[in-house]
Amino acid sequence: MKFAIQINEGPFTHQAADTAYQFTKAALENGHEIFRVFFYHDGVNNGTMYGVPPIDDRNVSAIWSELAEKYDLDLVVCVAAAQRRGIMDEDESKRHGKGAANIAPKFRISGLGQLIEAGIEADRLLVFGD
Amino acid sequence: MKFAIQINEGPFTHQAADTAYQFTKAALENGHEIFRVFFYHDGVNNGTMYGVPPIDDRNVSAIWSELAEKYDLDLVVCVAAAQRRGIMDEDESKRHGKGAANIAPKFRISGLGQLIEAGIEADRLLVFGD
Amino acid sequence: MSETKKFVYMNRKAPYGTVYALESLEVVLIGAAFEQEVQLVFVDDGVYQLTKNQSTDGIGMKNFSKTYSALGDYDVNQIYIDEQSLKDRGLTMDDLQELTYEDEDDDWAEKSSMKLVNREQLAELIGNADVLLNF
Amino acid sequence: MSETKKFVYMNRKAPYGTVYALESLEVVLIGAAFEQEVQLVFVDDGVYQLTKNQSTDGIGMKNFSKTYSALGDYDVNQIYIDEQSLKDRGLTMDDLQELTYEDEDDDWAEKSSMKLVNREQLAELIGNADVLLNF
Amino acid sequence: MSTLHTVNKSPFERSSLDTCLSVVSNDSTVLLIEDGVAGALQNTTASSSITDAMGNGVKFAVLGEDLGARGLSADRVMDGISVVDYAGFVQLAADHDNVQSWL
Amino acid sequence: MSTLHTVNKSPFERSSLDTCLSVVSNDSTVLLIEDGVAGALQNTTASSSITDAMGNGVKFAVLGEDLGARGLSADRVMDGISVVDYAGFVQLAADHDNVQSWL
Repeated sequence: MKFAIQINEGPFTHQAADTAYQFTKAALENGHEIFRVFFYHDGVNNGTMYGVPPIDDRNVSAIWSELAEKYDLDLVVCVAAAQRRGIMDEDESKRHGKGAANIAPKFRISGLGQLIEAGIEADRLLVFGD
Repeated sequence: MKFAIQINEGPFTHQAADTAYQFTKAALENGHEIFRVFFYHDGVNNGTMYGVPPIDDRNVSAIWSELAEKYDLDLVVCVAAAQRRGIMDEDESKRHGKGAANIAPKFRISGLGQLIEAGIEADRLLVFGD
Repeated sequence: MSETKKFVYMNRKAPYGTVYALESLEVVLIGAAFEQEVQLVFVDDGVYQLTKNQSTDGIGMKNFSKTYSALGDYDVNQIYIDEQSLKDRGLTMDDLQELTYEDEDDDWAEKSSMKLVNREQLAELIGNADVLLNF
Repeated sequence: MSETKKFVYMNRKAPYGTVYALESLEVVLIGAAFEQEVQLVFVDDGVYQLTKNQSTDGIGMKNFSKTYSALGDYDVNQIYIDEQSLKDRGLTMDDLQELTYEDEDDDWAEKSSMKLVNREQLAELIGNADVLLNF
Repeated sequence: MSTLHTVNKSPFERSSLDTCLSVVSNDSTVLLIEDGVAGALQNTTASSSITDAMGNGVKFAVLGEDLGARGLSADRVMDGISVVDYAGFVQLAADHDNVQSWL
Repeated sequence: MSTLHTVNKSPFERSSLDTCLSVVSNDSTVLLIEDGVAGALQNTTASSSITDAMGNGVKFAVLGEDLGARGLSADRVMDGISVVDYAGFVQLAADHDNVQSWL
């Protein structure tokens, strides 16, 4: 079965991103397909590569990057939500004259249409949030 | 009277940072003193300079920077919370080998002791959050 | 895209206290271009999103309440309001702005997009959805 | 620093679902070095922070429940649990870990740091605080 | 000592107003802000518990700027709840001995 | 069509379980996750409304990993609520026609 995942909250403060990660991992390990993971609202903050959590805790951004690497996941960060909150790729960072990109590996920035498309193409869309 | 302010949520998603801003501004305009504004939990995300909100909306980080400039406010971002969430000054950024600092003007990174000190030194501590 | 799906947007949070209402509306507007069936449900504190006379000057935030009245132009005209949620909050339909659309099958007559529903009807709306969007 | 103040930490949220419990505890530990009077209140879902046998392997998050048992060593030994909150949630004090301290005025005898309170006592704790920390 | 209690969440979504009212004393004030202002309106499911607390001498206030943002006019507010602005919020914080935020 | 309803908030703090139970139909399942697992325990103020819904044919499940994290053992869970793991969560999402997240 083909799942799409929407994540509305950032790392650490709410469990949403963790639960979505565990769901996604379990779905993949059980032979399902993940059409796309879409990060919206504060969820875009999962896409920062600047986080340095304590070494005895999980690094939410990093485990998403690793899972994406392993299963070739499509991790999409909403551009409008990301701009409000300061998540940038190379292009956005140059366009707005900011210091550098801070987007984590395997994440990409794109529009809200990617969420609607995920709803259309996937068999089930699941939303994780506060 | 001497107030201290604690902010637990980031910009845009929750009104907490906006309410704290309006309270702080009103306190200053009415002759009170603000000992310190302490950003904790997701509140550290108010300290990013990478945010580019729509031009017809307020820029939460920028209005804090401006208020701090005008009244010489002490805006402190908790270092532990900031590390988890990817807010860095020059020093932190170099120490962790990240691309660049993303902390906004007039914000500084320091420890949780600054919050306790604010509680001790101020006449009233107000907490704004979710 | 192979088929038309029914997208149901569940709006359950008050505006301004959190950003979910605003960013949900942004999804609805983008989603309207995809020619899917779209239904908006306002339940629990979501009913406050549609109140008349919102004025945000005092809180320094952008007032986006006018945007709802443009939904009809985007062919978003199935808008359901939970009756119980209004009642619990001391509100009636008179407290909400009127959302309308022009019916192209009826000589572009202006019609209301809003329908008051009870919990049984709400259950049906959820049950018949292909995609449920929650914020 | 001119005076000793009474810091009351109001813990009202469950652990793991949000980070507030963990980051609150980090404040308590840092704050202990400032030699102020410290009281911890666990009310509403905050009572779940102290449950025994927490095991976070399944959710992939750091288990910080052991840290509470170190509070006594930091001279944090005034810990108040709201009785009504436990009852509403089907819990009793037996479900919570035992937090103790060694009383230096009583030949270092080990004593319980925990006290069950009703809402009247909770009102007093709030009323007598100099600084109320909420997360 | 008297306490200023702030409640920023809708009483129809969260239990924080309930807990607040269970511990508030008669020398204290409850200020409704942000989404909490919804509780100040007449004829809601929260009205009776606020009326009861008023009967016990608890004072109530609501932030006018937050009412206005949500399209709720001041004449819909329950009798006995005073409407204040941000400067009034500051004054309330100064006039009480401490502040409890029911987050 | 049948719906999987997820509730991730404590019924003692938020009204989301209440609203969920007011619209859930008898071919559907309510899955308690994250802080929502607290509602699955025996003898709480939420128990009777869950029992009522069960009587109407609604199925209930709770995520075991979230129970364990909060120190709540599976033998404390109400009769009739099945404990599932993340793979079981995935299976429930696949077995129902759509998913409603009561955020």
